[in-house]
Amino acid sequence: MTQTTESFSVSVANVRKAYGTTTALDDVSLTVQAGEFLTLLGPSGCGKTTLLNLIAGFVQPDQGSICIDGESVNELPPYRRSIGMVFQHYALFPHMSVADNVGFGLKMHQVPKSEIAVRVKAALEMVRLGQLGERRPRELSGGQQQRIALARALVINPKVVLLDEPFSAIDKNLRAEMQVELKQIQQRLGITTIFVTHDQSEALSLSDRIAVMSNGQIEQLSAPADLYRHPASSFVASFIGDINRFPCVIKARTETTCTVAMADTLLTLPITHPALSIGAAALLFIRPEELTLVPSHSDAANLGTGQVDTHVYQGTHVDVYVRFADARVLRVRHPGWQATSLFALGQAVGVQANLQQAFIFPAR
Amino acid sequence: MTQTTESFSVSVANVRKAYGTTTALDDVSLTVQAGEFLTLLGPSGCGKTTLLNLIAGFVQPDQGSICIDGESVNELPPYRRSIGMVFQHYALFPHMSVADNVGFGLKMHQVPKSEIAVRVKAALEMVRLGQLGERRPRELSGGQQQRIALARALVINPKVVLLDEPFSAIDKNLRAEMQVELKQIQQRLGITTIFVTHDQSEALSLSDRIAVMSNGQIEQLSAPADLYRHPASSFVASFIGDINRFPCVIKARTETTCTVAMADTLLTLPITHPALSIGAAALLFIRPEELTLVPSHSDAANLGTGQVDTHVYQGTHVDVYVRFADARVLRVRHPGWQATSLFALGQAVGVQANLQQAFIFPAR
Amino acid sequence: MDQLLRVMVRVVIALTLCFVALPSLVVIVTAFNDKAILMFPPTGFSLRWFERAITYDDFRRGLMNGFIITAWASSLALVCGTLGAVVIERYRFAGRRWLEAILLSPLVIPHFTLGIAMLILASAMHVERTYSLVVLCHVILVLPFVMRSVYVSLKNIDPALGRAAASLGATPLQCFLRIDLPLLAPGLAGGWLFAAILSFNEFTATLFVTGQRTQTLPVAMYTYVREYADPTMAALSALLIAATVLFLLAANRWLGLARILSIEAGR
Amino acid sequence: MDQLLRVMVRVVIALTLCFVALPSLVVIVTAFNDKAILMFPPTGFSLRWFERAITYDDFRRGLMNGFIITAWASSLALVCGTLGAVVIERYRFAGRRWLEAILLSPLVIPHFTLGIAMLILASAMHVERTYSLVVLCHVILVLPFVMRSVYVSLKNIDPALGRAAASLGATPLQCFLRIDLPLLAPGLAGGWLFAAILSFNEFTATLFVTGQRTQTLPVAMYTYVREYADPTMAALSALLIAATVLFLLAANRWLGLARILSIEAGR
Repeated sequence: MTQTTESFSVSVANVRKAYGTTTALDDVSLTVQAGEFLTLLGPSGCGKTTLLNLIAGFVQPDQGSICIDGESVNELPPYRRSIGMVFQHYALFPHMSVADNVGFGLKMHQVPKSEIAVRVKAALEMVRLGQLGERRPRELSGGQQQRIALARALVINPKVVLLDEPFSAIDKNLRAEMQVELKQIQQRLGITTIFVTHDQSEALSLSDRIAVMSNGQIEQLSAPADLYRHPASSFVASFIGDINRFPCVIKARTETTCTVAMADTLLTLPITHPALSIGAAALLFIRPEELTLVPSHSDAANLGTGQVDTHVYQGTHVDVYVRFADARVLRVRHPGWQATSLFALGQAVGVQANLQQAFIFPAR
Repeated sequence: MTQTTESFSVSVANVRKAYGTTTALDDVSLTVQAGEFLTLLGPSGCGKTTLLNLIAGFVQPDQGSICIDGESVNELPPYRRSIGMVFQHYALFPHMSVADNVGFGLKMHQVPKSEIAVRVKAALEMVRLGQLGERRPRELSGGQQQRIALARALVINPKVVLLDEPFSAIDKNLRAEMQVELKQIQQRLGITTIFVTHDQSEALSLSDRIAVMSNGQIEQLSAPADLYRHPASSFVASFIGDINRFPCVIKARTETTCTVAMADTLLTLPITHPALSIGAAALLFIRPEELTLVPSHSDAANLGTGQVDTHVYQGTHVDVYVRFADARVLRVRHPGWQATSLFALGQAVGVQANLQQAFIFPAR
Repeated sequence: MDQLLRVMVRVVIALTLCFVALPSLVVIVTAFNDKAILMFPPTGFSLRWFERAITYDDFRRGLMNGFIITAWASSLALVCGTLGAVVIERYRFAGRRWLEAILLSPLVIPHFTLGIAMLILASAMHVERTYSLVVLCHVILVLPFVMRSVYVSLKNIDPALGRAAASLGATPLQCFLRIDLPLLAPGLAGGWLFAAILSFNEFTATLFVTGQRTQTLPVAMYTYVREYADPTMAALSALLIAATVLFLLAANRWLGLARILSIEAGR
Repeated sequence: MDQLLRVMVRVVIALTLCFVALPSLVVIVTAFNDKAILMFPPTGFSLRWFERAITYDDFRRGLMNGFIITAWASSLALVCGTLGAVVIERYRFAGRRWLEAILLSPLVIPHFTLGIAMLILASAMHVERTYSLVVLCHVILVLPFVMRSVYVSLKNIDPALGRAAASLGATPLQCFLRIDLPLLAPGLAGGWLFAAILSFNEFTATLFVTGQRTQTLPVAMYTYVREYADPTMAALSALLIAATVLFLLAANRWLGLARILSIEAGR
């Protein structure tokens, strides 16, 4: 056992945790490589924060083991685990200056005063707030506070840094900038990072790998592009990115493809899940950017014909919602801004799908 | 005066409001047409919520007049203004059932009991929650509560419905669905709507027109596509959509084009602001999707050559950050997922800009 | 080090608990003594002091007086305290802080002083030591506690609710009656209850403003204790403690203890 | 209709204000009377009752006793109340609600009963009427008020701060000393101050547990009032009111009135 875990920075093995009768984590195992940026992604209540708190030591597992740098930390309290932690609402100490906040961890680790001053200065410069050391946290903006919190967590050179939805309280227009900054610092320091979020676009943009969680279990653990292009379950397909979802029935299948009936249309597409048998109900997923609007009753309209219901303009593209006779609504992405005039509300249009990029999963 | 205001559903003329020494609204005028969906968009503290509260009657203007359906409402208290209002945190009455919440306004307007029951039922069915009438608000999810709040505001047939960041407390994954639903109901009822948000993507997708506000003033009032494609000021360009921004200097200009120097590059592009004189400092804006990565030192690289600094994967596209020798960082949008492998970190690449879609404004 | 601290904390808490609970226990145990002396531990068992406590005339009259005065005082304090809390919480005006300070001042003015002042006032206005005098005195004393309870409940009402009601056509009065009042109800009930307990038990100021006819239970008990030293006092105290505990247990089910004692800390 | 209501509200508030403020004013005015009688309105002006109040030996001794007892009682209550509040707020354990209920019980147990109980206990343990007895009694009485104040302050400390400190290597003790304690300080000061005022003014229970040597100012005042009916009492009360007001005004600058009287409603 020790051999396998030693090569990983953090390893979680068969961890269970229940609160009363609610299972928060159900036999979760996970390994994080040294220097990796791993994200725990899922809706609220999926267990991602519990898992983070278990690694930090704020919560004790009912079962299973947690190792950091190859050593079991099950018996260690949080203050002996050598972790850096960043919280959603910053959790800066309001009665201390920014410099004292950043230096707090060093003081606790009995670093000499002169060295503290040097390291605090370097940490503040790393987050580009070198001139704010004397301020109080409450005088700073949310983005600045979170950068201070990051500096405070990193200055003690932790073995792993844990971030609990650090950007969710920050103004949306500043968030993208903070994300890029975090990623650059993380890459420069090469520090193992575990990041918790419920925001899939944040997870996609930052992570080396993403663990998608649901109901206390890990549904899929993959690199972002794999998750987006090859979701392993209908939950992952629904949760990551925008997607259309339709019930259908399997009519025929070969080794690699299957034919499904959706309303009165027959479609043949690649198989994306092993458990698909003929006659079974299934769910077909296809992303808006894999759909194209074509003239109504065109031969290319392999998904059929409907009426334009709504336009949703987004700057770089327009999402056109097309309503079919059977009340199904499809979201089709059209780049640029012209779709609002090209396809008027109420107009009949055909929808063509790139079925090579469709996903099919058994209906649960 | 009456003639001009009568044709508008809501008209705000020369309104000022100060809190102590802070100016919340500085000579704001605005007209909303009947059936229009108008959004007040801006960062926090820009005055958008104050303006909404002035129209609702919760705040009194220091100066200026407000008309609803051609009649001045300056002297009317909120409960005589015939407005429907939806709040950020739902503001459902916790001690009443859902049906009593929706029926409250009808009761206040002395509608007969039998009619209340019919209209409450219809309103709940409009927001697809017909079966929840007997529940208490706290038993419902955030999305359901906000749909109830919408039904409650609309059931009294107000002259105008005001929405104060109604989706900002709702889970991100549900928000898109709620937005489409709101827009469809609004279009079906043809009701005049004023919507406040700080989320530019929400504003773009829902509005007929958007008033971008900053420091108590309206910076630009246009249709979403105009705002995105023809921003009137550097504030609007920065606030709406993702954009790259660089300082530059005007070297030459004609009637329709100007030539600017940015670092050691000379660029010629269309004029987008009247006040650009030769020798003046200016700001050049260009959107990531108008930039293309080309081989380094290619002739097409009209913005020059830099190194790949970071990839930000977003499912439908990758944003590649390119760092130039002078520390400028450019964000280039590359569709699909392949950019992460096509342009490795540290690799030298050229950047080509579609200068027809660049904006230039005087540096303030 | 940490371990030592943990043990010390436990010891201090255990000692505190002992000392807080001890007096009530001592009184209850003493009440069952069979000798006509206040002595702990008791030397025998008897219920006769309970019998005497229940049948003694002054106590019966004091109990009735106490109920009357308490009911009036708490109810009047509830009305005044609610108005005060609503005005202070909802409106911003010059002198708001002064209004608050004056309404809260009975918390820090000695009951003693209040009693004497009421006495002087009554004699200046040639008023007899009637119920109204006692009620007035108690209203002043319990007002801050009612105000605090209502104030906390008010803070917990989302101000957007009032705006929502107004946008739906409710006048300020309708808004208060249909939205605020129902939502305040538990806070009002808790405030009333706490005020009632305080008023019923008040002794210092009451001593000055009650006459023979209007004396409340604590005053009657004081008079008794100056004449007799038998465990009747203990028996009566035990009965009062039992009644209070039962009362609070019942109220706790409906309102929550934190709300009654106004110790809840906002949302 | 709404207009009428507005007027009524104003009248009730004005009346309430009058009645709350009146007693203190009456006492102060009465103190300046020149006749040796407690009478309102006064018939002449004199400062001699103030002189007597300041020079009367029993009052001087009572004041000193009061300071000693108050200082000890508030400080001990602060330690016990802080521990109690921390344990109740931070840890979830069986019996937590019971611990809370017992620590808060002095709010509803009559001071009268407590005084008698302490008396019985003291005689059972053959303890004299010493300072410790009075201090113990006062600790029990003011404990709930200190607890409330600390409890509210604790609720306002973000629990993430403790976790942040732990992740940075702080042991629970370091965390308490360096994070919790500095953030609690204003709440502790407010709780101590309020407890001190209550303890200093306490009369009912103190009456039973003090002897001639240990009597506090209110007890000395009671003894005086039973012998003399001159305005010395009023003069002393006026001085106490003035001292309290000055004290609170000073404290208000540092802590805020709401915090001292523990009426703030969370964040």
